[in-house]
Amino acid sequence: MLTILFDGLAYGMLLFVLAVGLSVTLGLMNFINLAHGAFAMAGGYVAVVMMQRYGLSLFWSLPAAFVLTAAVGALLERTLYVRLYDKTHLEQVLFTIGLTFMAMATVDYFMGASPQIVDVPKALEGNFELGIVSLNKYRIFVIAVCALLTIALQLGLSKTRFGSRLRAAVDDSRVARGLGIDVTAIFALTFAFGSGLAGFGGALGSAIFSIDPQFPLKFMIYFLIVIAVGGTSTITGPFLASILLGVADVAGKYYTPEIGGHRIEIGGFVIYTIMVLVLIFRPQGLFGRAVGK
Amino acid sequence: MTDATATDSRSGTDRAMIYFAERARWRGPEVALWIGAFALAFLFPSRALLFNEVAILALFALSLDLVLGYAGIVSLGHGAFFGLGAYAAGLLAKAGAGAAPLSDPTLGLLFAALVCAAVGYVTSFLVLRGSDLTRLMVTLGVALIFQEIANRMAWLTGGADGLQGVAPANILGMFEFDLYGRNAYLYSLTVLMVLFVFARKIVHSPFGISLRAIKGNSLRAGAIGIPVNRRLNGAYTLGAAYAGVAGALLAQTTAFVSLDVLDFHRSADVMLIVVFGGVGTLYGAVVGAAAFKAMYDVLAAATPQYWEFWLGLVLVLLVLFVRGGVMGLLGAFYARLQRVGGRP
Amino acid sequence: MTAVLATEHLVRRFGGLTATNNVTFSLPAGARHALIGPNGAGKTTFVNLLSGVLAPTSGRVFLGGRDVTTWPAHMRARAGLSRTFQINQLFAEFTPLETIGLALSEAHGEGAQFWRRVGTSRAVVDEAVSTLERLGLGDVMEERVGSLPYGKQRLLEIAIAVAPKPKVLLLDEPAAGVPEGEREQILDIVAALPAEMALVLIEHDMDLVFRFARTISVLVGGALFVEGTASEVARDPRVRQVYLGESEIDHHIEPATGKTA
Amino acid sequence: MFEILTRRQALGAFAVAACVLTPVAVRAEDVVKIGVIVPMTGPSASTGREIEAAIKLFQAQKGDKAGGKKVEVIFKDDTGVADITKRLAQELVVNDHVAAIAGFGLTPLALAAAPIATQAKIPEIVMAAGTSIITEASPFIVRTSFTLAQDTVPLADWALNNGIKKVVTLVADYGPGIDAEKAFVEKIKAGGGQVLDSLRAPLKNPEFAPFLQKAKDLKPDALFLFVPSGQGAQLMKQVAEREFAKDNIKVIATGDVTDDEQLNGMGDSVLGMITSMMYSTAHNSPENKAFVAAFEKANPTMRPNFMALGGYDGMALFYAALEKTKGDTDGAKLVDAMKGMAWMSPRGPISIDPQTRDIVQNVYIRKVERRDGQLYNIEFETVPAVKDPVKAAKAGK
Repeated sequence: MLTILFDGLAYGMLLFVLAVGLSVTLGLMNFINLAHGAFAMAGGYVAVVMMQRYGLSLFWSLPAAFVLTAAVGALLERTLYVRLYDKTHLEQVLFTIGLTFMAMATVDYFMGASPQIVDVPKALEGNFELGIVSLNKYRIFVIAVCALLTIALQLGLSKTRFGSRLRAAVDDSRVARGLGIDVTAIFALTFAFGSGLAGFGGALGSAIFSIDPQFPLKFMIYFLIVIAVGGTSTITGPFLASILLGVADVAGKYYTPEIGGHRIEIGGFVIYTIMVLVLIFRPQGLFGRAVGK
Repeated sequence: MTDATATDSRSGTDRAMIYFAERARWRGPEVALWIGAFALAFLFPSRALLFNEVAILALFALSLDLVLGYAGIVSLGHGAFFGLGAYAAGLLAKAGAGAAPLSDPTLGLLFAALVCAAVGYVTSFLVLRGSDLTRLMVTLGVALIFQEIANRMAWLTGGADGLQGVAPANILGMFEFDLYGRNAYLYSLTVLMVLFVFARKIVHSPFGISLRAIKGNSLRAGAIGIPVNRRLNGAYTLGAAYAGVAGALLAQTTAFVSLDVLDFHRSADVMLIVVFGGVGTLYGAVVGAAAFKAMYDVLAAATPQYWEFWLGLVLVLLVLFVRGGVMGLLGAFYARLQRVGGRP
Repeated sequence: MTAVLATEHLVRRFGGLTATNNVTFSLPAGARHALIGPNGAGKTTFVNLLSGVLAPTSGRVFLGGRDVTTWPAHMRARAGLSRTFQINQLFAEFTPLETIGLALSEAHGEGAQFWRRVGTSRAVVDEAVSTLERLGLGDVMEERVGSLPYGKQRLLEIAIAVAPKPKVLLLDEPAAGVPEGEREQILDIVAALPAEMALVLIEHDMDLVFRFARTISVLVGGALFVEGTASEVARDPRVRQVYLGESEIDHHIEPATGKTA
Repeated sequence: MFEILTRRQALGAFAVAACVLTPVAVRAEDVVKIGVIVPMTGPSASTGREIEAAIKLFQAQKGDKAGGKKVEVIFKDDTGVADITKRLAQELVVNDHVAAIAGFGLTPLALAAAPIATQAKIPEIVMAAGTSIITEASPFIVRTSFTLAQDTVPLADWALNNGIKKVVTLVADYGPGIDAEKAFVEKIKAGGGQVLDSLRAPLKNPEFAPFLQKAKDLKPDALFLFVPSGQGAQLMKQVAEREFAKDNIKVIATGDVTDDEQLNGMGDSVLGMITSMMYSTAHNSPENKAFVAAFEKANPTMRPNFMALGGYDGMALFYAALEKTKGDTDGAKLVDAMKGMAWMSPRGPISIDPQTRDIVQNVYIRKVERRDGQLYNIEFETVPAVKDPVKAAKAGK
């Protein structure tokens, strides 16, 4: 039981690192970036290439995945995304789905369609046995890294000058502009950082779940759920939503009701239903603040 | 009021009457398009199966255009109704075991339309409020739930293995679904045309105009007495029924239903088609579906493994450079032709 | 005589802010009433509560003697309450003819008809055309609304509200943003509205208010501050203080020429 | 049906003359076409690529002549979507006049095409899909891959013989998975074993951890796994994390999980894993050594797996049938020729069961070992000539 909670926590933490960039950019620029998962996939493949082809350790791959995907994110933001901000949500959706398709086919071309998986570093193999609970070392690592990142993010947002500007811009970008805050630059930086985090998460996750060209589509739905439930006005919301989703997903698979003589896994069903209900009754998210008008 | 203004007003009314009639008039290219579509069955009999898919896709896209292009509801889960319609028609045909009355294709269409309309009506309440993003996720969520249900109800739907034994009877009791697919195409095309004409009638009706008004400005629409929610309920229900018929056509003409009918890619593809063709134009759905399938056919033949890349590129370029999709381009071209023609 | 429009202890809060504070108000048929107040007095919120765009936190709204507090905007519109918006709320992709035709078909209860082409009823088209011509929009009725000059759009904003012949018409700064030369036209149109139609004008322009209104309410901080005939309000020292103290009157005679919208 | 067709053709006679049908009809005298429909894009893309590579290899080795005819292969990508499979099958029949359709990466795809085979009376050679019922969907279906039950039952026997009494099963929740679960559970129960729980993971699922934890908590002697080959790497990663060996739980699986093509990417954690399957790249026979060498030479980045074998043997079967009918492409005759056909494949001796048209083949129990720096499924037990147990049980009733 505790092991399940622990697994769910690790899964949820990872989901948060993967999704937080999307949540912030959505809140900041009201921009729907369905290609966010492609950045996560890119990070995953960076890890795969570095570890499988060049034999480097995961510890090197993680920062590399962050830097590379952040760079790609910055480049795309400046060249392509910037033209999309004044377009409708529909156009943004189509554009980013288009980008996702391109990314998937490109990865397929260079890396092949089969799922890739990387080895956990030797130091992190195996489990800690704590009485009845056995905790996987790599998952502990994942939780620790993600927790550190979350704390760093939270501090960065609340304590730094950039953070306060970012918060102001998320609250009301028009007013922020009026106050002389360079929202465009803040957005570019945030976008790059968010993409980098997704890449980092992808690399971190590549040792738990496999990475394949279908990854962006598979995870897009999870990202959207995180945002739907967590809202976009804070990072605490998506954080709690990710943990909730991680635990619910894992628990939903562990506790399977028996329907018609078969154990039937209804985790997905429950999660999607919760998402729809939250969206209907609390469109700003379960943990989001109600934004006046 | 003086007599003079009364006379003016009358001539103004005449002008206005002509104006309204002109807006809804059938134009030459439209008629040509439909005649051409039927002629295709005889000109290229070897491609009838592909044409059949185009016709079904066009109807599916048409259903989304009603929801997205007219009522302004952004849906990333419209495939839910397509799939529901496919299963409804498929199960009915299966129950009839290939014999009328239950396996009658027309009855199957009606049944699928009714089921989808009912479910569409109920779910329409979920998309009344909220931003584009909320609607997008709600529709996506509903579609995912549908897929989960179909997957879990394997005893009814066949689960991941697909629904076996779908055996529609002959069309109108006369025409068999032949191996060449020509009857299937003519059947699907006829259904598409009938429903298209009906949709065209609707968009030029007070109801249709009020939908566009809601899409344009729902605040003002409410202020002039348009019951916004009820109209959206209606439009979504109608779109659901149309999508259901499209799904039913697929189930009947392929005699098979797989879980794939509920897959996310159906919803994404159809949205892409509508935007590619031109939102809120009706014909955009037809043109978009044809262009999409043609593109797929050419690209998949050239680079079977990586055609997705080119599809993505087309999407990206479309959003960046083309407003209003293919119909927008055609409209601009047509307008230029007229200007050039009218200049001397 | 019963009021065509009335409120009882109407309250609306946004979070900690009380935008409408316990307003009890009543409007007789054929009224020519102005609602004035300094910026942020809650005038627009009040109009939104009357027209059903917002729901009140507490209190009630009556239309023609019926309690319409829970009614959505479209039902109030059908019951004879019409309004214009401070910022134009138009259908940019429509033509004025379509716009008014739509408003009329809804007013006639034909809006849900999907089997009939729009513009087949000569009576409705005739009514739409004469409304447009009366408001000086006859020459542009087949043009795209979004491409019309601002003054014409402002006229259309009024035309939509007037076309269904409402019992009560709320005009939210009808002349806002209209160039000086075209303001007279709007005033004339307002002046020519049928006498039995009850009008509420929300305005900053004191000149306009005193030319038009027979009665005036002053809203301050969301609450009714002063009510009375135009001359009573004009003489009321408290009103002068509110306005002069914040130099609102001077300030607000100006922006008519500015481009607020 | 033919009446309608002729009437319509008469109506559009001028149109038909203009289309490409006529030249094809002329050439059809000396060319035999076979349409291969496989997913080459989407989640099951690797299936299609293995089959394509194997078929190309077969033609490169054996030439393109059989029964005095030139054999032309047409590849089509159905992206793993059933209605596209069906349309492609139909077009291949109608436009290309293929003598047989083949391929089919997944069960629903094979089933979608079945009515076409029946209607057109041409063989449908199933090269990959593994649910038992497929061959029953049409009398024209012949299978050269395997059925899940076929692979599973020998493994259950092995488990019973090796002191495994209590098991938990975890399979992907779709046709083949349910087949595997059923076959394994029935065999274990019949052998006096105990099934503690049968878990089914959704086919689309990025996380196995909770199922594995559940299985671990039940403390069985062994955990039986089946997932389609694409998910094997991910599953095994998470299996390794749970450290079943510490609790003395054996992890056994069908060979899909340790798919040869992906085995190397799974790392040392799968070493020693016991699986059962009808083919391993490491199968020790001269036929297989030659096959693997040629395959890897032609496709340097790939390793042939059971999918490739399904494609390779499917072509071998088609060639042999054509030889037997002396070039007659009548579908019924081809299927008749295929029934009872037996030959030596790189996977070992195989034959087509004349009653069920399903494949009869050896199933091997294998263990993952490292050889020459690479991971392989090394066979250590052979169960000869296994028929599909599901259909065998039906026939027995």
